[in-house]
Amino acid sequence: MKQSVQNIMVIDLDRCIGCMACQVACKLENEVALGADRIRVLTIGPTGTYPDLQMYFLPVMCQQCEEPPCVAVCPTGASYRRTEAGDIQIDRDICIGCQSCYRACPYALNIFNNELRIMDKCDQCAHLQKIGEKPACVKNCPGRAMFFGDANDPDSDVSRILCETDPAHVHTLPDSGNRPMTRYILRKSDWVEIMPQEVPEPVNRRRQR
Amino acid sequence: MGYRVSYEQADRLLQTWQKQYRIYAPKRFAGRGWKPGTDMIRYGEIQSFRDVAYTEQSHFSPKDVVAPIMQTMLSFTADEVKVSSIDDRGILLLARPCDIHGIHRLDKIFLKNGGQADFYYQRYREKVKFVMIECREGWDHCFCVSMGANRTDDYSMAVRFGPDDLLIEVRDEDFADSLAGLPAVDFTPEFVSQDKKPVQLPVIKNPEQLKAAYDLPMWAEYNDRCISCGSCNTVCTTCSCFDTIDVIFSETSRDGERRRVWSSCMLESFSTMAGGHAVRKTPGERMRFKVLHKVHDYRSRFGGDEHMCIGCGRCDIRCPEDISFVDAVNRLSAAMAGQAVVVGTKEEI
Amino acid sequence: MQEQAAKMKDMLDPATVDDLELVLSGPESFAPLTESDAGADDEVQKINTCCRACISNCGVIAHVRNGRVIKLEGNPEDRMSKGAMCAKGLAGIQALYHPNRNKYPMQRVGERGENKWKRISWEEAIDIIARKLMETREKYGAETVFCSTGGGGNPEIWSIARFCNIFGTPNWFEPGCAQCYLPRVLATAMMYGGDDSSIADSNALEIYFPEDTEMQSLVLWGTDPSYSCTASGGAAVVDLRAKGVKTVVIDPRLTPDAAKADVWLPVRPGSDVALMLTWIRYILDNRLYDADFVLRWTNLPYLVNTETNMLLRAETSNDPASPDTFMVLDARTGSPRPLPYPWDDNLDPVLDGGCHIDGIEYKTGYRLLKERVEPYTLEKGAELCWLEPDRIEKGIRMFTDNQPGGLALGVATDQTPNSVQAAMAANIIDLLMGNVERPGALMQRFRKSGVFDMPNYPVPIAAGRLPDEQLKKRLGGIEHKGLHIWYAGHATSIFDAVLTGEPYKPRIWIDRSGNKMGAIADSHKVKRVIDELDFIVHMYMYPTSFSAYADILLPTTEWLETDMMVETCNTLCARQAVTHLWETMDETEIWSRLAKRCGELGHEACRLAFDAEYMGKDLPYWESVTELWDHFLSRIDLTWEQLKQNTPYEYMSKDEWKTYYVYQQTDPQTNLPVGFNTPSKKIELYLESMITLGRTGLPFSACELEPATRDYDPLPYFLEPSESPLAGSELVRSFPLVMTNGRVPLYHHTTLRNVPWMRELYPVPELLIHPTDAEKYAVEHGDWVWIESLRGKIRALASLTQGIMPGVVFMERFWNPETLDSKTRGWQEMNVNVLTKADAPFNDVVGTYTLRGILVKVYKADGPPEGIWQKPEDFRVWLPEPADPTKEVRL
Amino acid sequence: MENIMLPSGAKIIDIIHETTAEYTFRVAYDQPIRHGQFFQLSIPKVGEAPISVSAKGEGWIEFTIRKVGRLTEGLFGLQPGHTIFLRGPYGNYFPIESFDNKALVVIAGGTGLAAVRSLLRHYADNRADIRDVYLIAGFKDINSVLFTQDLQRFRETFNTIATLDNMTAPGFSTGLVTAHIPSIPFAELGDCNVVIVGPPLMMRFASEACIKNGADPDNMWLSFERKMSCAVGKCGHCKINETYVCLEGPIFRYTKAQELLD
Repeated sequence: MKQSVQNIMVIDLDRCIGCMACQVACKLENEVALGADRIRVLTIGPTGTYPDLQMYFLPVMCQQCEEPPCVAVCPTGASYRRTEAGDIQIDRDICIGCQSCYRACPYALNIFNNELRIMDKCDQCAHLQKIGEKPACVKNCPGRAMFFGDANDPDSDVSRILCETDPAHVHTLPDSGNRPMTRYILRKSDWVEIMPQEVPEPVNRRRQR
Repeated sequence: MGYRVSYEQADRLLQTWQKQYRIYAPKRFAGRGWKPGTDMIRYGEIQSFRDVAYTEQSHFSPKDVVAPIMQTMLSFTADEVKVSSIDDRGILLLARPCDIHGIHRLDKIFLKNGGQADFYYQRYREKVKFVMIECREGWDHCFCVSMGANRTDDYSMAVRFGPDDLLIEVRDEDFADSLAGLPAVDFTPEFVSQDKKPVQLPVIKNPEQLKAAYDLPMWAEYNDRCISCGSCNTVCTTCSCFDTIDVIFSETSRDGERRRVWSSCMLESFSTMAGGHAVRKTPGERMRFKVLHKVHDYRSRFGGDEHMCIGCGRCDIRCPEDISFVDAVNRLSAAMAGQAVVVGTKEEI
Repeated sequence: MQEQAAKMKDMLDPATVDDLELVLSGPESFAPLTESDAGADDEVQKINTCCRACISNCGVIAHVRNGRVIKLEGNPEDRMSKGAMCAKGLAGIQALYHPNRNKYPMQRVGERGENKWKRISWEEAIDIIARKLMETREKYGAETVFCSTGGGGNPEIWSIARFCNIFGTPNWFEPGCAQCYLPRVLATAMMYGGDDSSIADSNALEIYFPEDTEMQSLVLWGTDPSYSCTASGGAAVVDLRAKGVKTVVIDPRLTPDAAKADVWLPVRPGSDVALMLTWIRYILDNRLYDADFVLRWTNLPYLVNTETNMLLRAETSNDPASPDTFMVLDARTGSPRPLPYPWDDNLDPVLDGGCHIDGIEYKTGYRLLKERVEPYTLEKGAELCWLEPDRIEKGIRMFTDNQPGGLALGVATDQTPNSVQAAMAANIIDLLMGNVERPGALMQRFRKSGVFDMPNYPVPIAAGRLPDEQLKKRLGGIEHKGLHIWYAGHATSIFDAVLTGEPYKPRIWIDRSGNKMGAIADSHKVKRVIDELDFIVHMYMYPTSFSAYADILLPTTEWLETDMMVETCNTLCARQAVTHLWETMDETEIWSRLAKRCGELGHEACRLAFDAEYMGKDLPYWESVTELWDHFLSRIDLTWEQLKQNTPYEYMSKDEWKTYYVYQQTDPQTNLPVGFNTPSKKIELYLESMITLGRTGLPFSACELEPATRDYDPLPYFLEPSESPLAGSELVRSFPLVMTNGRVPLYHHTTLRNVPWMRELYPVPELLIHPTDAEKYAVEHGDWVWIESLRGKIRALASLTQGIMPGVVFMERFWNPETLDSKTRGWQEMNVNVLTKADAPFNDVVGTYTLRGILVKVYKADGPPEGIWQKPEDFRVWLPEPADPTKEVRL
Repeated sequence: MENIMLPSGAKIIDIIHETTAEYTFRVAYDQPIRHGQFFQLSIPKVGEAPISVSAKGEGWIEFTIRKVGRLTEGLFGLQPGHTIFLRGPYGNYFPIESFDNKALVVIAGGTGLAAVRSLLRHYADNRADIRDVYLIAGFKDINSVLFTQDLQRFRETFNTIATLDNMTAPGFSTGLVTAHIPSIPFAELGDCNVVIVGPPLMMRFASEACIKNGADPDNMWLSFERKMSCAVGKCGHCKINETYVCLEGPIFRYTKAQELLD
């Protein structure tokens, strides 16, 4: 039986060089306003003690959860799962910008669009999917670290890379029952548990610590 | 006068009516539910009576037909400002009795309060004719009888949906002609006559009692449970609050709009002023504000018997944290019954 | 054209609300809204072009609708960037439509530095400049006019050199040059004669073909491709790592490439050459080098006269196709013997040896090198470089155990007076391993299209047009003769001449590109120079701190408005104008117009520069850039129009182009291997030609020059930074931290600080400081701090991180366009070059001053500098204008 | 059908920088308004908000605005000659008929002074209409002092105490407004009216202090500030119990205000 489509992102963190081009490509493609980002590149680390250090970069965007808290709380039904793609979308015509989804998201990855006064988030460039293109961040990624496709299709890019990768090296953001769908591959460094309360930092500035 | 009408015949009527009306009814939106794999039923324009989701209560009320979730008030281009306009056609609104009552409650606010009618509501409302969806049983969670919202005669037509055909009662001359010639039957709609779980309404007769209601410890219990998402307000037929916002279409756009969008008194930002001061800071305070508005303040302001709440019970079903408005009202009533004795004022039910 | 007063202030006024004027000029009553006729979307054209947000030239597809660029995306056909763009390139639209671009030629009104302007026509502007040039030439000599260029934003570097040569001034400079790339170009040209290994300068082309490279290891020394050339080199290194190529990163900062490296060697800024000499000693001691290659293809077996430091020649050749014949010590006979090029199987040359001939001691180049590196044991290297011996050894072994490989040297070592020696030493490391022209090596001579005279810069510079007597007046040109490879003057010498009048006083400064207040060391000194000058011209896309002090501003084109040829691997690409705004002009054309006007005003050489017959291969000046590109492209039977239509254009197949072992090819004239492009046709690890260069200026100078005070050293030596943190330094007591600087992936040189998308991501420079140092100087994460050197002080936001060497602080170079109209002109708040050192010691060969490895102190500040912007919303006023029509301005 | 939400344009005549964060906008307007009323003021594409009238004159009114929030940020980018949009006036007003010829005590905190400035200017212009005015105007510090010229005039015309919360400066007292309420001779003022405007806590403590000192709660008036989207009783934001501040307020008799429970 053919499985339904479940579009997801897989990000190979060993290939991510923290260049933030995905953030800018996303802004250009989706007209995301200043001060807001649908995708953010976090710097994880350096951890360890000089000079034995680890550091990697973690692009975070809507994790397209299987049990999406943003959908569960949306007071107008504007947040919804697209059955045909398995992703979470926001219907701009009925979003009232109340930010309930922002508060519900364990990673605070829904953002407020200050111009339209409604919520906004990564929609995996649904408009580009329609014309057969990948999301802008995936398409542009200089490190070729980002993969997008149908997790239920064994021939998709994402299925292939997940298949090739030792499951011990495949991670997700912390799951508090929301079941995030984005997969992160990290082979060389230790996956430092990213606590939900650390991800939301709404400051865009990259800062090493 | 009643008619038995097949769905095919009904849809031909629909097509006729569509020349003059846009026809709204609860529709099923597959996969759009709040939980994975569930559907949502909300109001939308229908093209066939088969589109009407009549076997369940709609998750949203019909209020967004007359007070849309988002509507443009003014539109601004680089050098022009214009008032928005809406479709000329009338509106046929298929609604259950409680919801028709609910729209009457909205009328109070939008058309009467402050002595002036609101243009943006009125332009929809004056086009509306109701087609009452007969509601004989209600659901386990609703309490329209307690709120006096179980019966209405404000409708142009009433309809009983069956699996194969519809029974239609016509009360409005305008629609009589189109039905004439169809098989006549004896049909008058029935109404819910008893709530499965009746609701006790609180007695608050004076400022002292109101103060006592405010000071009840029960409100603080909601601080931990309520997540201030505002969903109870948005599914409510009678919640009418809105924000006025100005938007531009993109950061570098010269075009924009002044919009009216639903607001919710349960949101933290509802009473927050520029500068950050909020009047009601906790979920408990906001719950108290909402509950008292629904079962006290509204009646105090407009007089008469009717409370704002129409007993549709949607808020209880919707709450993602399973907070029950009905429980809150019952607890308030019980506490006030106790309080009434304590403060020694006249008791009245 | 009517004069119209325009104040820079008006252009920069940070109105709080976008479009307020337009909104508020609207009608005061309301009409009912009618259905808006949105209309069908106009067709979107997709045009292939090339980026120039940095120097990488990545392929771009520009989406253009109604003449307006609406989207940029990477061109997957690009051989190096493969469809990706970096943040800087993607910001191109915000740069192009920046509301504060220079739109029209402007003339200063009021006092210099007051930043008040009036609009003038191009004719007027060119006329004013040309008259001033002619007047100054008449009174003081052409050499008192100096020009400067830079790599910041859409550089068109060589038009300036051509103009100077024709006008007759030997004095132009680049803030980079001796401080950026030239040391590497020079050393590699002299030692090898092929391309250097700079990834950021689009060389090291081997790395772009991970599918078939044999590379096993890559050393990234003072370079971080993921920051400096993200979409091309950065991505290529990602591919190599994924393939299993081992990487060693030498950098005091834990850059992304350092974090992902197999070995990270955080080196003390300014001590790189000590570490390189340590590597060389280790490689020699442990015989890790490619002995056969070193013997047969380098000049290390050749005997050197220890008194003259010159090689011992058996025969001097007069035929350019044949090299001189050098002497080696033959092991079989134990005597010096001539080694005919390329080799004599009858001889067994000794690598490490010496002998006396006629009482003069001769040693092999190898022995001299060995003696030179003798002090640099692992322990000594560790002590000088603030590393652990084990860690150094691990780094060396990671490279030597995984061969073939390559050492990519970055800009870091170019920024200290030890610059040329670093390039020489780095080359020695790689060449000792035999990493040249073999598969997996970075130093290569892959084929070229042949359309360019200068790599990637098609403008013919007409070097021969500068009269010898003028060339001899080149400031700094005697002491630092390496500069002649780029026909350039020495910035500090020019500035000192302005300030002292010795040997003569330069009076006019014409600058193109960037913000010289942010790009040249010791910014306060630059300001003192400005105050002495008669006339200043700035041509750039935006007003900068520098333009505030200018007399004439000329608006130049952004890369999306520019036509230029680019060679990328085996393709030629067109950077083509996809739109044109206001009265901006391509620089290639500006200089031509300036020369023309000077000719009209009586400058004979300028007049003749338009005479095709007279100019010959130097080409006459052009009316349009198309003329010029057509000329060059005709070499491969293409026109500019054809290239634009077919970009990228594959001029030969990849296999044909990727030519390994060029030196082994047979020279049809001699039937011998062509060898390397050096005087000896061998790799010259003992760089005798340094001595010749220092004494004569040859082969780079057009005529023989007086010798420099001291000979240049043919072998690399370590020079401890003059502001040393090592024991015994007095200065370190008051300035205890070593400062270095470098890149973040959002800015190139002094560009893009006015682009909202970049600034919201990195609004102010952060000072990376190790927590132990932070504690010592009472600084917390997120504090505003002062950083002070002997030359000045600036502020930055402290960022505590383990990822910086203790005792070292790092800061990105920065300036603040938002305070351009304040007293600081934007360059005094957070500009690292307020701190850096422009005076001696210089690198002897090329005159490099000290940008990295200066001493500073850090202490807490009360807050940020006044008027700077930090919040994303602050940058709203710099968002593109919503509907600027694209105008084809007839000039 | 009348569109009661429709604003009309009004030209900015002058902008006075009261402090770095508070500007006064003088706007052309020639319809009658009463002291204490407010307008819905807007800039298209930026937003709309209720702002009280801080002064009125021949052909103009003034609004004094603090730079907080999206709309007011927008207002601060304006210049004289620009148009802003108004609808109103809305709300009730001070019952000056019942103030006339009696003593009046005005206690204002911070920007609250803007809401009573028009009333105070009225009595400064018509000094004979009022028996006596006692004004206590409190500011955070010297940098937040508003209406310097008016304040000088009030000092000359009324019994005025201008006080800074936590700072000494020439011509100013120090301390919160409540600290100065005991100096008002309520006992001698007879049938006096008290007007209190300012932040919620300040109003509460000042009211209590006045009552303690002998003010009659029935003759005390407070001006409320609430979030509003419509100002005509539709949007619901300013509702307190059955009362709508936009309709029945913003000025409430103290005894009524006491019953309003948020």
